[in-house]
Amino acid sequence: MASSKFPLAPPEHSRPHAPMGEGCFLGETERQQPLALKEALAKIKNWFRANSLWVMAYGTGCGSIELRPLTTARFDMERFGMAMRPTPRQSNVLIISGYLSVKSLKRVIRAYEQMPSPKWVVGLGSCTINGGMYWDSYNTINRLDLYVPVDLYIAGCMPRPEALLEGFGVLMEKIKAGEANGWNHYLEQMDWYKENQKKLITDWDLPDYNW
Amino acid sequence: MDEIIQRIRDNFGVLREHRQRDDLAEVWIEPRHVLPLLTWLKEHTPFVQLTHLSAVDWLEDGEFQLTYLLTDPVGRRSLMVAVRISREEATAESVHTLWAHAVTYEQEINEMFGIHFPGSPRQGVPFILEGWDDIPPMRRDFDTVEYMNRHHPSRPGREHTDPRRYIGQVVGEKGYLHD
Amino acid sequence: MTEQTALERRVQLWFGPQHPGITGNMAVQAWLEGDTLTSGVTHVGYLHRGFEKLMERRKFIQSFPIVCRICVPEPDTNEWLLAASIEELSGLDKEVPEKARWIRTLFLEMSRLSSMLMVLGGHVGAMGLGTAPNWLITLRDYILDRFEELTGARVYHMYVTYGGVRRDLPEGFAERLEANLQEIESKLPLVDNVIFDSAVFRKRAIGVGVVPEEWVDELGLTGPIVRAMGIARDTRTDYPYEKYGELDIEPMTTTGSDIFARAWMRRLEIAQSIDLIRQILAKMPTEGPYSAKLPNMLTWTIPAGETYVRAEASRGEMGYYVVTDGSDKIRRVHVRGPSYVHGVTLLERLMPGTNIADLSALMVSLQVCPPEIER
Amino acid sequence: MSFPLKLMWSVIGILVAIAYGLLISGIIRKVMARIQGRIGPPVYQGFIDLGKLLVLRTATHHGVMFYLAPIFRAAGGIGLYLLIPVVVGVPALENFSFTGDLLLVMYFMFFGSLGMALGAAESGHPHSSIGISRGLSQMTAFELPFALAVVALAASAGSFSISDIVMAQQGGILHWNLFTHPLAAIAAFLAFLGMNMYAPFNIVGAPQEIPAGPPTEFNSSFLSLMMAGRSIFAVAKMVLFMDLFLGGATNLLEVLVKTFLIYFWSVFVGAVFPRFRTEQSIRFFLGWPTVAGVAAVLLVMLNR
Repeated sequence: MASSKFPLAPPEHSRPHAPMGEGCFLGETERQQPLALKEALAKIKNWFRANSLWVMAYGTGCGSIELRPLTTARFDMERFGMAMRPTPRQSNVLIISGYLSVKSLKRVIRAYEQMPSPKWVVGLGSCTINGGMYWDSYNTINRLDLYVPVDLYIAGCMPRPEALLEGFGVLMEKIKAGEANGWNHYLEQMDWYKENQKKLITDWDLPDYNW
Repeated sequence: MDEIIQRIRDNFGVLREHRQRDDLAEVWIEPRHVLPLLTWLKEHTPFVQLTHLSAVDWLEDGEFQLTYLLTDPVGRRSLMVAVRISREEATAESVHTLWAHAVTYEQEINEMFGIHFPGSPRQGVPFILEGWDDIPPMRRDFDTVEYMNRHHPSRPGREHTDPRRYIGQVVGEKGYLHD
Repeated sequence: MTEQTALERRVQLWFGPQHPGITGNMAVQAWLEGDTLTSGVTHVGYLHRGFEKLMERRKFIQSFPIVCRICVPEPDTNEWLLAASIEELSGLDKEVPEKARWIRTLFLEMSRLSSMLMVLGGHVGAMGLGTAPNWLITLRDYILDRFEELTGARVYHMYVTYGGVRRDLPEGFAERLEANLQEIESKLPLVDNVIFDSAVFRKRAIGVGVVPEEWVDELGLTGPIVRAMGIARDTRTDYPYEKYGELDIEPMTTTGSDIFARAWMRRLEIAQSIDLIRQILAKMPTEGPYSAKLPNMLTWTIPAGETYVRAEASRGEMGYYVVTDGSDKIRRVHVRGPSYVHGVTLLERLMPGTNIADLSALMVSLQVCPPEIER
Repeated sequence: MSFPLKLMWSVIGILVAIAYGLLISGIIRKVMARIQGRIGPPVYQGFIDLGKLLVLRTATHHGVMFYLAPIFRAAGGIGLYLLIPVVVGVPALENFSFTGDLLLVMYFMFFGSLGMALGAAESGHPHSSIGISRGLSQMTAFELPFALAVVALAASAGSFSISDIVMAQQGGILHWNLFTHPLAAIAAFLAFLGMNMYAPFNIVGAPQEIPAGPPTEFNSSFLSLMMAGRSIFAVAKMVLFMDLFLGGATNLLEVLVKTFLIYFWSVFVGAVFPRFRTEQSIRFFLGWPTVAGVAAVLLVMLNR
């Protein structure tokens, strides 16, 4: 089953990190500050980030159906400061709501790279974890985390709105604790992710990184 | 219904026919009769709507079957016109001049089965797949599991429960799923 | 201005694949001149899962979880169509008990109601009013509650099986459903007030997106689009399936064939649906089996044959063309969704001359559901 | 009051206005949510959003004008605010009001949007360009009834100074221009609906047509500056309308109450209407509001 072409476990973080998930330092010089001050600042920043999640929902069929009750009167996610943004430039959370076909994956990578960091990816449904009931389909990917770093999976088919709310609560906690570091991983292991992406998408016509 | 089929039999020749329901019949005809028959049905009989067009791959016989489902919306009945074409040539006449939406059906069949419809406007234009480099996926000899293993690796630890393992075992008390 | 400069003045604009105004995950590539679309092409394939291929390698019973994913807002029509076509080919359809047929009819009508509540909100949602969709989606959620009680799932129910349904109606289900219907009915006047009495909605919807009558036969249009032209065509009355033949049902029609006519059509059908559910609850037998005796599903084979079964979804006529070859798997299934025509050929035909602001309202009123285009 | 002292008060005023603008936008979201049957975000959500945008790590830009656009936007708002007396008679809150300030105010209302247009156009996103062309054409349309209403008020007060217009309305609620010049008030308050970009006139950022509109490409700190500029712009507009039609204010509490009422006029309209098309919106403003404005001017001329 496991073809040798794919390193199945993503490599671990390799660079030193600022405290509280403030990010890795790629070419930037680290500012000389006392550690305690850095941590305090990072805590404040993370609180702001966690309490104002702007969501870009890549609604692939199934998932968007439960996102609509989530945004409207009955479950209302706006009370937690979450809002839907239509453009990747202004969003922090990318919701992949279900299976991705190869054609969609290309668009998702593009949208993901256009988002300003820190950014987080939430995979909804069993199909993002392991293909779900489409495990043997020729057109849907089985593992989302080979192509974009996923910070949180919410299992189910489809996960109920309550599960989604609970999941976002967990994501907020992770952000506050500085543990949601997928975007750092993507920057560090860019070569690994790009290799996987290019292996799958045969007609690759994107720039290497979409600013 | 019988009268229409009788007239098709007289004018075009029917290889095989089958009455599925009171309001649904199916006739198999020769490939050269497809366009004349469909034109005649559309222009001179109440079967004016093309409800769908689909293909079936009969790999054992080396043939594709194209099924045109025509509907008479006033008389509330349907007629399936089926035609077998050779799998090697895989070419059929386009009916997009009769029904505009046949273009989409023919585009999809072209992509999914590799059947060519000369003259249809969007032949060869990708409809669903993007960057596809294998044989058309809806053909029976395309193995989706093998393709999946090549392109979409699974997470380690996944278990497959093949129903074949349970065949022969008694499910429920009397062998029924619902007791 | 010469032709060349006219072409140069056109702006190419992509709606989608992820765009709040597009109904689902598809893309419309449009060319604009000023605010008017000169032409457009529909692009699908973002949701392709290869259902038809997957069903060719699954047993009959294993196909149920697959088919209900074909149309997300209204999955139940697909379940029923698969069950009905396989029953017809295997001869099992004569053994389906009376009560199962009534439950199936109730189930189908509830799913139509929930789907139409959502799309009615979409009509004004596409024009920038968030209030009515918020109310209507909440009303839809009450129906989902009943689905959950009946089947255990909110969205994908997998409730219909060969030979009947999976479970009996729970105790007191009819009363709770009736309470939900009353709740919906009490809110509908408010919704009417916001949608149909609104001068802005009337101004934007009347006379926009008119589908000419000649296209009905040319393109094989079905469902609310045809009924909004004043032609009474409804699969439920034309080809009565399950217990629709025993219900007091008339196809609803409106005239005008524009966005307003189609929105008003949905409003009338919501009322009709509520009425039908009440009729079903009144006429349904309380006793009796809810499923026929089934053979062992793991070894079940059915004779070779071909059939086409149709049902009325909230978008139009949905049909399954099923071919079997005597084995324990489906040889070929072709899902004929109404959006296949409405979302590609009809939409592309309607686009030239449409204002860019009306595109999303137009797509909602055609009720384009991308997953059933590409499956 | 000396100039430095006055400057200091004005800077404080600007900061307070930004905070008030953010707060009022939070209240609006809450009220909208309640109408829709939701709970809605906390009222201080605007501050969190602003703070979050400031602490994002990356910001993508597309050129010089892209940098300048939020600055223009904020400058338009601040300039507008600095020219309008918040409380007439209290020097600390009079800002830099002077004789003839109303003309400059009219100019500044355009300024921010024009700068925004230049910047958004450089981002190169088609939604931005379409949004700009929609916004500018709608602005041209609603400026007409608004300008006519202002002319009517100025003619009746005999001055282009906002302070003078406020002074002319003193002496009880019935002396307010809202009641003495009802036609001008109708024209201006209908134009106000257009200025605030709530439904049915939210054609610029129409989410279902051109999502996010002109700011489509703006992100992190650019967007935060834009948000701040927008909130001060909103406050300045509310204060202007209070001065022009509701008889100004004598203390800050009165300012709060009156501006709140003015703003919520557009929110309640926005909660229950779908959106116009661009040409329908323009036609609306050039219709009855303009007629009312012309009639108001004529009435004032006849009464002199």
